[in-house]
Amino acid sequence: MTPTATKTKAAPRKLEPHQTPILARDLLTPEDHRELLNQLYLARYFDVRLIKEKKRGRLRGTLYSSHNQEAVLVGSLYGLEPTDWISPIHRDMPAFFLKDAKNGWRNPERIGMSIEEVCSQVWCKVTSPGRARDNWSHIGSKAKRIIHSTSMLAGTIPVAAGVAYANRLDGGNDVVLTYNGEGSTAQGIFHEAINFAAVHKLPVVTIVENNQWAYGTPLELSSPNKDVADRAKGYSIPGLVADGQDVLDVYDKVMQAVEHARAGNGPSIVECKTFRAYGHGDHDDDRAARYRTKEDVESGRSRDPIAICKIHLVNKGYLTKAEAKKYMAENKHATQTSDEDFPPDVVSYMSKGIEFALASPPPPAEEGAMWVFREEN
Amino acid sequence: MTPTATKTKAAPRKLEPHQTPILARDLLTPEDHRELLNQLYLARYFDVRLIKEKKRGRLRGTLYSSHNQEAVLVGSLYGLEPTDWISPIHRDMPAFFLKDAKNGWRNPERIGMSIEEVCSQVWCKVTSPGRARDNWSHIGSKAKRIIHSTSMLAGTIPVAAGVAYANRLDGGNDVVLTYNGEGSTAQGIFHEAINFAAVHKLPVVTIVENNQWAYGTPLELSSPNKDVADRAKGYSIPGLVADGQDVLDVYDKVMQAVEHARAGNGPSIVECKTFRAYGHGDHDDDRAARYRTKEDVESGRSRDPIAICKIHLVNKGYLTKAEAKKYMAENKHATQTSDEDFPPDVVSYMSKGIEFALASPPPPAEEGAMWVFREEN
Amino acid sequence: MAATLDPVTTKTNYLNALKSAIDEEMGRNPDMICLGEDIGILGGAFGVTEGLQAKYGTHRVMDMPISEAAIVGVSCGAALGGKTVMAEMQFIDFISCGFDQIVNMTATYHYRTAGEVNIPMVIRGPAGGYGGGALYHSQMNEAWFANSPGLKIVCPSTPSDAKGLMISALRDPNPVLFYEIKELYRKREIEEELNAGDDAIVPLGKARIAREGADVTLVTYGQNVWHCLEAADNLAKEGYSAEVIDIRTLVPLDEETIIASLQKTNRLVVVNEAPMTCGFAGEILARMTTKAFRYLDAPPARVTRLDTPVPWVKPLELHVLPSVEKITETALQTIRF
Amino acid sequence: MAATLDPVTTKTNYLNALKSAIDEEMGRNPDMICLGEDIGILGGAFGVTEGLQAKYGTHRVMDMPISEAAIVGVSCGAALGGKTVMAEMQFIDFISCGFDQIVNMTATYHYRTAGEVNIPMVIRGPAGGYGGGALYHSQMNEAWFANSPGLKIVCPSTPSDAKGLMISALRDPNPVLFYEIKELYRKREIEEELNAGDDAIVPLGKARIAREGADVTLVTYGQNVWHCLEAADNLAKEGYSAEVIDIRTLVPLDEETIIASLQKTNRLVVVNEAPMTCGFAGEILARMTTKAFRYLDAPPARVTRLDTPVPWVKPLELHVLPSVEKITETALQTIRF
Ligand SMILES: Cc1ncc(C[n+]2csc(CCOP(=O)(O)OP(=O)(O)O)c2C)c(N)n1
Ligand SMILES: Cc1ncc(C[n+]2csc(CCOP(=O)(O)OP(=O)(O)O)c2C)c(N)n1
Ligand SMILES: [Mg+2]
Ligand SMILES: [Mg+2]
Repeated sequence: MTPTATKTKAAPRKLEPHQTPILARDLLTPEDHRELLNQLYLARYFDVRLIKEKKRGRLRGTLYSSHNQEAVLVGSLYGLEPTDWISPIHRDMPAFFLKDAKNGWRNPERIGMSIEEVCSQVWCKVTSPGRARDNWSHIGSKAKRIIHSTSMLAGTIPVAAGVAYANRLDGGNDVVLTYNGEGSTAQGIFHEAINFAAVHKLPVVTIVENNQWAYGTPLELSSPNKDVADRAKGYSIPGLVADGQDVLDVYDKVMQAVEHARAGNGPSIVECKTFRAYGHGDHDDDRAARYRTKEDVESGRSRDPIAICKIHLVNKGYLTKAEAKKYMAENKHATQTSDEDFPPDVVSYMSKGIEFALASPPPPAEEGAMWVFREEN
Repeated sequence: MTPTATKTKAAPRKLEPHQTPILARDLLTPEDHRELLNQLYLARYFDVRLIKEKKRGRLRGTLYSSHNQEAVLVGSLYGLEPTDWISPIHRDMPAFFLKDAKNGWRNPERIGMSIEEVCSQVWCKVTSPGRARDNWSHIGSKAKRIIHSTSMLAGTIPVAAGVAYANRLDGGNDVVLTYNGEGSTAQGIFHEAINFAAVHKLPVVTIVENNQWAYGTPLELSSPNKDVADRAKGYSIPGLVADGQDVLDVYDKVMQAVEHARAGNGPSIVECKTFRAYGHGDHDDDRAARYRTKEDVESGRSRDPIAICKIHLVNKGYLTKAEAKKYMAENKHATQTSDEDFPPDVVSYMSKGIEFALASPPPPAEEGAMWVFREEN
Repeated sequence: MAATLDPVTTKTNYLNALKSAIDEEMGRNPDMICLGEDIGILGGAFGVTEGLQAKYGTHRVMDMPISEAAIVGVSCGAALGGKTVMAEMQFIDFISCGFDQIVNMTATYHYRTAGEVNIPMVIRGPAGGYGGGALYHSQMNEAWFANSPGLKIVCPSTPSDAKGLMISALRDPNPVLFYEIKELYRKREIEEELNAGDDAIVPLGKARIAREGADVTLVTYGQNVWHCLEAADNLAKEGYSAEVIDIRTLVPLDEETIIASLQKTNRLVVVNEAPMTCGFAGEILARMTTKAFRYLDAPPARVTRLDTPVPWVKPLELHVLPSVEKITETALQTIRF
Repeated sequence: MAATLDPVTTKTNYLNALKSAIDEEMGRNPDMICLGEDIGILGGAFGVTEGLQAKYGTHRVMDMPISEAAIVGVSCGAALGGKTVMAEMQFIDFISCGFDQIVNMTATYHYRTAGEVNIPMVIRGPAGGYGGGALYHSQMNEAWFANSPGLKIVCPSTPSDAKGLMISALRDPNPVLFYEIKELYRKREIEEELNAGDDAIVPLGKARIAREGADVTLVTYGQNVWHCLEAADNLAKEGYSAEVIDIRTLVPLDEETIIASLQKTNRLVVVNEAPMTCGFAGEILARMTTKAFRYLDAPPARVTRLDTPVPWVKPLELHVLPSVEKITETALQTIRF
């Protein structure tokens, strides 16, 4: 089940929502389909493993689980060119290693982070790409084309636009994909950045992960729109709505936006409707019951992206029913899963990352005073 | 020609753009129509008089002329209740004394500033409502329900929303009308404030004075939309477009938005399409030629709001052709006008304001150190 | 509002002290409202407003969109409209996103209007380092606002001060920035019995002598008060007695109390965890040098964060922040000068 | 770029000095771009970028929407993408609207990435009072940024420094805030002949002794340099010689030059026009007190803006800002202590 390094490239098409004669998914091979499922397992395993490690007291900081939202990351990343940029935020940790994973999870040449790097960050080790100076998702890599975020929500979108602008000046047309929660679309900088990108038709695609809640605040208290994608109308740019539980629908919609962007037609917003499985962060798991009923949570979680992906694969004949039942990670609370619920290479991939991290040293205290300024050019 | 204190109140109607069975203007009396023309003269005279005073070196600071944009102010203010709030910015100086002017320009009871107060501010006198502590349009009055702006564009919109929110808590439904240039709609705070107002259906109406230019920057470099009113679509609120040169069209559209707001249906944006007659400020009058061709400026100025108002009045039979020719303020550069181009009571109104200001003392130097904190409650 | 009850005494922690102040003021003042992210249904990220929405309604305790600038601007407008407003920043670090509305709109309102308008408003939020919060959940950024005229600034270090100063802040007619030390929120060791009613009030602008001493004056606030007290213990072991002054209010600053102490000790060490350059430690040092120069027998010193952000992992964080050791050492050098 | 030509000599004013630095760097560095409001077609509110768009194209000199936060964030992103960016704030006062992107995104980028990324970017804009600009067109808000690690801060007072420091800033691998004194832009009295090419370079972090003296050291920058020089004339009439130090770069600060002066004069007066509390004057005072205490024979003093905004009309403005008279008087008091 090791992924192959084949590169699927969809033919460029204009963005015509709901009317596209063929869907992006139609150009995916059976291997691609199976790889999408694998990547869902990978994202899920990363998350459940960290949840367990955290519960055992082995990790510092707050864990913002992406459980139940994996299809947004996998589906949006799968169609990117290796040289495209991404800008993940707090709930997007798997994006760091899923970027360009199509070219081989363990391929050192791929333009994405290794699991060793990501685990080093989570475990506060000096081998983290940021040498563990800022926490959790606040890593990035210029070389790997991943923008480093601050905590300030929506704050990386103007940076994404700047990267796109610089790239255009250099004659490139790399796409920059940014992630954003639905609650964070209320930030002023969201507006300023997308307005600027729209004025200059920059290839910036903003994924809005609409998981219905911003911490303890429901959608209707942060946005006046039923579809957050409608924010796009304020900038005369496309606003697409994807089923965030369906990796293929995410893939289709994001590919529309990406091709639109790459063709020089400018930015768009892709809202992926999903649901946050747990509390805002692990510190909020218990308190979340105050503001979300059990029923709401159950119904929100009922459409597991792994299960939905399997249905697609079985329907298409890319997976037998027996194969589909082999690794049953879906529809389970993180703590209910065991390693047997995941393909062995998924487990070993992550485990190697953790092993590496555990074996790495923490950064020395003196580094606290370093790198305030670059000394020479 | 002294205006009477009669109060015209249109029947509340729901906002149904383009389908309203009757227009707000249909409820205006002949006197109202003539008063609208008078107020256009008033706004124009204020501006040309200051332009002349400034050229003679009698004024400090920058003059942001509202020449050619008067219909936006007059038309939007005319339908407000006296207790409604407004929030004028740099190009809206006449709004300070036009507020509730329907109830008598010189009526001390009306809820708007006197011309004496406004002139005192322009001439840096202690009799200014802000004792000349901040410049030009940065005055306001809690008592007169005029929000005090800073220089930071779009910065008063959240304040307007807060005033509306407080008023709602007190059981009121006062409308808050804010003014904003088209260029300033790019500010983050514009987005945050309107988003908030939309979520809570607050009675905040934002007039966008689209005069095609933000200082030296044309519309297409600040906004991706042809109609700036389309920004409203991002908040699922009405976005109306008015002919900013036609005081009656502005009145109609703003009244739609105001009644929509007062009825509890929330905020809207009214774009008034107009054209900035001169440079951004008087310091920019010459330089503006660098970025705007003579032809563009001539065509932009060709639809003088006074002339258009007169056509309406003549067509409706509220003004004879002879009367219409009596005071020919329209289609003239400020410096080409003379007092004879304006009704005598308009000239005397402003002149009294200036006299008062000239006779007033400047604030004493020690006031510079005062009012940093309120000492007691 | 349920205060944490100690099984034996009735001691309250710092967080519940704040909560009780806000609750009591909400009860006393029908024109008071609270705005912030997740402060309603959830009761706040740390629970400072827990239970208040149920008690006072969704209109008086409102969950705001993630829009710090609008939170401030709307609060300012509501204050203009007659309300007293408590605006929460989920972490004080995010105040940077509402910066303009604070320093240019709110802080100057009274000044600009020559006294016509005043803005009774408290902007409060969890602040400070030592908790592994990293760059954006550890800041003490009060100096930005100390350099912005028109804002009072408060930072309590004990539950009773937290309650007493919060009441004063909520009754003050001016905008007040209230820095809550999140590492003290639930610290058991510092729980106290609180006064009730107006007896609980602590006025703004009055420092507190946290410990009396004769050999050196340690001036500080917030979390560092506890570090200075520990340092004072260390100094006592060396035979020196340190006076520890908790200024509690930064703006306006109680200079008299510090000067009076310097008359006695003739030695000054200022401690705070913000970056050194243009931080408030430097301000205290500057004021005392200009106003109490003749009392100083040794160069005054400051112990501050290095001029760096706050890094994530503990050893790095402690490397850049003031510590009991650094304070002790600096105080010894100052005493032995 | 057409420098203003004096009929006889070839003196250049402060504004044209800046313009020539930016122009030369744009010519030298094909990866340099300029972003700001109205900087292209118009050439900037004050004309600092006049002619640059015609010369380098709309893509390298771009008119931005009225979005200060995006101007900073996009500039930061372009720098991440390999560009050197000059970002203009139309007035430095509006920097408050882009605050978070400066202090949390840009300033910390190098630190957060443990050195992987550096952001070569100059944020510049017209600053300072004395021109009747009122609250929002008169600010000196550099202290906010001095308290935000990761930013260099520059403020020249002469045309040659304006040019020389701007070149250095544009070649520096770090974000630099560049405070231009708008009242000096076209001041004829201070025009100078400028050096060409690399001879024009003035390094960051080096103070300039604007006038030598032995009785008191006046440390200052920006517009106040000229006030201090006038005050020095006044002092000379009283028989005292004042040394005037123009620090030019605030971060990093050239402490050595100030300390060396204090060794000679033993008297310190710091002057700057920002609000007193947590302003940079206090920082200089604090550093010198801690590091050069033994050289100080009198309490060091500072002359700053009162802790107020800058009011509009002249008498009020002068009431709150430092003046030649206030500086002279304070210096005399310090000398005669
Ligand atoms: C500017 C800013 N304000 C507040 C916060 C605190 N905060 C962190 S995550 C969060 C909720 C985000 O909600 P959403 O954007 O919907 O993303 P989700 O967590 O649901 O994925 C909040 C309020 C922050 N990080 N930044
Ligand atoms: C936040 C902010 N940025 C920049 C400016 C400088 N400025 C003043 S007016 C102006 C242009 C405004 O254009 P627009 O909003 O279209 O209004 P108009 O002047 O055309 O009426 C600019 C850039 C400012 N006052 N505030
Ligand atoms: Mg969410
Ligand atoms: Mg305009």
